[in-house]
Amino acid sequence: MLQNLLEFEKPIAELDALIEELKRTAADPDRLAEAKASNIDFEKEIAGIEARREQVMRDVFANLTPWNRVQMARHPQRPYTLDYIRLITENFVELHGDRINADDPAIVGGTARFMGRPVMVIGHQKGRDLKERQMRNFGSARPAGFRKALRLMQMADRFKKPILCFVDTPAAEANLMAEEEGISRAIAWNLEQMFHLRVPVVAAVIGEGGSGGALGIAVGDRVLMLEHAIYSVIPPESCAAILSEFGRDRSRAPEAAAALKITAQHACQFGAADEVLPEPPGGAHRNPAAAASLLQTALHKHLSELETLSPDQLREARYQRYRRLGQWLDPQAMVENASRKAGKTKPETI
Amino acid sequence: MLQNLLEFEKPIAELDALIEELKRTAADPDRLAEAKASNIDFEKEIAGIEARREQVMRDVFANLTPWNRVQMARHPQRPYTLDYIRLITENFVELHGDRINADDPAIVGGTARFMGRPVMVIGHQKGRDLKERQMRNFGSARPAGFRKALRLMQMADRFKKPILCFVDTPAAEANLMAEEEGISRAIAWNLEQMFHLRVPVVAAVIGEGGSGGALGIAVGDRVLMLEHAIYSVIPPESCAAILSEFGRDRSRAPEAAAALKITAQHACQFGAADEVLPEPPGGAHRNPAAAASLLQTALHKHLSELETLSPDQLREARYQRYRRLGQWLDPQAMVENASRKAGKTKPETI
Amino acid sequence: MGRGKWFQRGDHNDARKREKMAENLWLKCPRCNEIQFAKDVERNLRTCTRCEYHFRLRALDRVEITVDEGSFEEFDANLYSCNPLDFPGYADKVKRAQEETGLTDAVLCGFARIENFPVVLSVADFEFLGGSMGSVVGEKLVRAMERSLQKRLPLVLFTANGGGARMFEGLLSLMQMAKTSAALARMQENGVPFLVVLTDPTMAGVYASYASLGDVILAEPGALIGFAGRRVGNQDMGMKLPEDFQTSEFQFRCGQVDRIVPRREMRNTLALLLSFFEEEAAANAAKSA
Amino acid sequence: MGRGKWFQRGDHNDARKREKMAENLWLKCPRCNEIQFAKDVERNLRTCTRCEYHFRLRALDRVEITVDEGSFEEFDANLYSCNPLDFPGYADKVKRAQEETGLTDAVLCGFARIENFPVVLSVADFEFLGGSMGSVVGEKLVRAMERSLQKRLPLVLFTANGGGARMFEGLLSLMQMAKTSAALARMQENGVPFLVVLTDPTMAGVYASYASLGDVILAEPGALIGFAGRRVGNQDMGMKLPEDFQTSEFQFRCGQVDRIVPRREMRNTLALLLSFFEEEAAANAAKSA
Ligand SMILES: [Zn+2]
Ligand SMILES: [Zn+2]
Repeated sequence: MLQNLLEFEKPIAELDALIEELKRTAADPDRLAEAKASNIDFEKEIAGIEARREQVMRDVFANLTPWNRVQMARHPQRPYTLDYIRLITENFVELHGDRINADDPAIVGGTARFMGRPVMVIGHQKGRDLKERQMRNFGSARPAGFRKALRLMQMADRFKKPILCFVDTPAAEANLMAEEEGISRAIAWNLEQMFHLRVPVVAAVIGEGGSGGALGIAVGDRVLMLEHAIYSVIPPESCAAILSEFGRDRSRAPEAAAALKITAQHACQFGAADEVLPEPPGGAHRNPAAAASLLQTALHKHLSELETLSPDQLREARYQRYRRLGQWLDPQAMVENASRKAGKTKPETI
Repeated sequence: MLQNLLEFEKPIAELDALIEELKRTAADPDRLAEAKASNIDFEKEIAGIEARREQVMRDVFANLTPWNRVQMARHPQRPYTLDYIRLITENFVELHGDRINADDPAIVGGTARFMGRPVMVIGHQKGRDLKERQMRNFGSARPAGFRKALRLMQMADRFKKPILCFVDTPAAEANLMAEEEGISRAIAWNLEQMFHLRVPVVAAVIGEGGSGGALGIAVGDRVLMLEHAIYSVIPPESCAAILSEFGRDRSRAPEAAAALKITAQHACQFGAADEVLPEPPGGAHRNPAAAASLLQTALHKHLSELETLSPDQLREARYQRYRRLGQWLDPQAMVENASRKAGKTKPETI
Repeated sequence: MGRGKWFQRGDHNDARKREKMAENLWLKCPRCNEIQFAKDVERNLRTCTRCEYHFRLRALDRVEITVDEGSFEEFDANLYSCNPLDFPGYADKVKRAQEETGLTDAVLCGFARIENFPVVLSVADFEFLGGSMGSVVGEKLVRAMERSLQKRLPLVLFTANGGGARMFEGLLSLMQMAKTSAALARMQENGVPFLVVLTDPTMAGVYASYASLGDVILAEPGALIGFAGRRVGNQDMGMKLPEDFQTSEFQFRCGQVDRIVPRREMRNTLALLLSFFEEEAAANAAKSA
Repeated sequence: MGRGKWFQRGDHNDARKREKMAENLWLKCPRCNEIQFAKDVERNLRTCTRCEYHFRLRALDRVEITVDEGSFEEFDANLYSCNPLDFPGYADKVKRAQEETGLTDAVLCGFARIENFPVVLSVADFEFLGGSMGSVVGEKLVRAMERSLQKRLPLVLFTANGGGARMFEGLLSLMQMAKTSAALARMQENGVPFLVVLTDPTMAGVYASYASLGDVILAEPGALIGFAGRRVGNQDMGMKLPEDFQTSEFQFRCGQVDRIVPRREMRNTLALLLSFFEEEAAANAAKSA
């Protein structure tokens, strides 16, 4: 049974419990005989409830609010980076340390084989239980984490191996120590250095894409998003707490979540992500193996495409991918475009 | 008057005092008249003592023991890096910080103009008074110092400007904090990265060339040594304290200094340095301007030579310069060489 | 200085209040409390005549005190925000900011000369939505970087981006961090210099991208510089913070800033640095121009 | 473990005592004090049968437990130290070390295979003057690196260099730090992997050069690893030091070590890593060889 259910998951869980109960009953010969005597067809009963369950699940997940998406992305049972690494790679050797002064457990990384090829895998890592959560700082990386990530990426680059990044963080750590250790520079440096990489980089947002802390390991040639992952410039709670539009009230985070357009679909619309990967019914946490499998397929597809490009082509494409992000109005360009008429119409905004 | 005299400088100082006294007397009309009456020729007297002073100075400095050299290299009045920068460069802008977590005042660096060209200057910096000495940690660099130095070198490299390094450190810092911040890796990383630089690097040991702490900013295409500078794998005191040959007694450092062959002349013999720069009579501290001037001339000469080389030529030469350091016996190669007879005789050791 | 309150001020359109103050004859220094003639402060490059407290500078004033007279030629002035998220209230905010500041968005970019060194100059204005970075700021900066690269001219950038990424443009703002870093990576690779001057305030997404990527990073004294404001993010800021937390001086101590340069020395310091970065080509270009 | 006493031990030719102990049937674990059959310890890869304390390994034993049987082909065995400084007592020390260890100097280098991955292997022997690096060690390492580069084979290096630079060769020893770093810079530039295993002890000039430059750095548990021994250097070590100061675990905590790998897992870990670094060319070479 799943623990830590979200409110909107409860109707499904109740049906799950019912189905399980019925199956247990049907497995008991005495009860089965009893039922037969009463002309009750267990199989039919169960099938009926299962159908209802499917329907409820479809309804629930068709109507998730942006805030529900936030909840899904943060679901305590959601598969984390190390789960995916375990499920879709072989020969993983975790490597540690930034070679400066620390190892940050909020980011993990190491060498592995993925679908037959050596890869460097890197990702934020949240903790499953309270102790691990604290140890991993809830997936909020410190400067040492970003430095470790970059060290591993540059190692992959040196040895011409592609890089897979799993993104899942509420935000970068922002306390006094993070500030003293140069958290801003650590993130900025990663952003810049990732544009120098001469190997394919595919990033997958598997849960929370939290602002600069996410982006710091997510400058990819491709950025994929799991269906229930989110990607946001600021946590909705903080946005609500700051803006008078939301009464400067953290509890109005759901409204902020809607305004911020943080879903995977929006990330694709804005060009920040390239593909949304549909999750198994009810979300990745209901079937981690299936989620891993679809992630594996998508990562392999994108990697395979990128592997046909030369390092220079890769870097040029990566530059252009980010170069065009943003939306603005350029009246002058519009006028010029209009007057050119027959000329190539290149829209200024994407 | 010079302060903090070394023992062997005292005879010179006494004569200096005498000369000054006589000059002061000669400047007093009453005393001068008195002297004339007594038939004393001040000028002749002074000239005589000055000649004696020259002779004493020559004798003293011709007979410096290795330990005296150590004392000279550590002389508290010796010009330091910032003195030389002030005396031989223009437009110096000191730059700070390692972009990780600290700025280490034991290493200074920045942009400057040297003989008309932009250069990056970097060096260990000792303190002149007690307060500055402590602030600068006696010129013992911490990891942040080596990281700052490398950051500035890589900046110079990016902009194709040559690098001048001034070496003057007892040793790298070795306390708990240095260890926690990765002092070994910081030095090692500098050693390796300096071989990647595509611009000329000239290092001058101006005082103490203390082991890895010195080498960490001294991988140069040319390494110059001031006459009374030293370069050693270990402080003589530590060597004496460790080895039974010296009774494990720090106070026998002078013997260790002799055994370690730490003088500028030896550094040249071993191929670790390329040129010894003779200092003004009595040492750089007796005439910093003259010392700076000769350093300037030598740096300019070597830089000018190196500036004719392409980046690839520079790096190849730098590699070969270090590649051949070391002395060993290779009986097999000797036999082969002998049997080849007429062949090119390439000695295995330099 | 109101450390940690910068965001609130920006959000509340402190600009309006400021303008009212500017009409005023007198100004009170928030550090030493000295009440002084506003004109005297202006003449003193908007620093306190008594304690040298650095008041914020409007973008055009910054340009004026930084470049050789008449040398600034603005480019890309006509890009406008378009509220891509339909974020509640954003369009109004932009309109009001445009009216109050006379600017189209939070950053000015152009060619200029500093002590006769030709540069590309970029200056942000805190009064325009806290100088925050949305699509327009990102695009203008990247165009400035691309011009720097193309002409091999140093880029001199004054930050003053209080809010970091402009949250009203959501993920598009976040992406400007990567976009500007991409352009800087190209400059870095091609050895075109990037000089940053951190001014009050420089935070969050701006400090965590281009503002931290200068070949040289200068800072004005006493500026607020840091990653997360106290109300942004969910970190526990309950711990004892040092006096100078998130100031220029703090960042200098932590190795993030090359020099703290008082405003009156900034132009000279930039010129000294530019003399280091000067290339033969640029030098010749300067002579023949 | 006698942390901080390693140098003294090396200096006193502890090797002699060790050999005497080796003749002995019994061995006492310095950590858990368990007295056990020396043969059992040997069979356990020289780790304590009770607490897994890692005893030091002689170079040839290390080769034996690391590489595929019979695959080690030593090269450059015949380089000899020549006392370039005429350092008092050095010639005798070398001679005695040679007699007692049967080695010519402190490091063995050669070709080998690990789980069928071809590599260049370098293993130091602490019993030879503390495994310290003089001209011979430096030259042998650089030749090994150059062979790695030429054949594009990963270099796997076990440290065990107690004394760091060998002070009896003075500045020439110091220069080996730069010389080995030079060769590693070439490997790095050409993408040839360098895997380091830090073993007890790894200090000073060795740790501050090639031992810190591995693409991957593994460490055996409980090894002494650090910059300066307590009696070396003039630092104030009077301050309170953590329990694990200058151990593998300390260095791991400080971000300097990728993994701490028990001896019995070392071969397998190396093989997993080698499978990452494998190049098509090398892989084909391995198949056709
Ligand atoms: Zn004031
Ligand atoms: Zn034991």
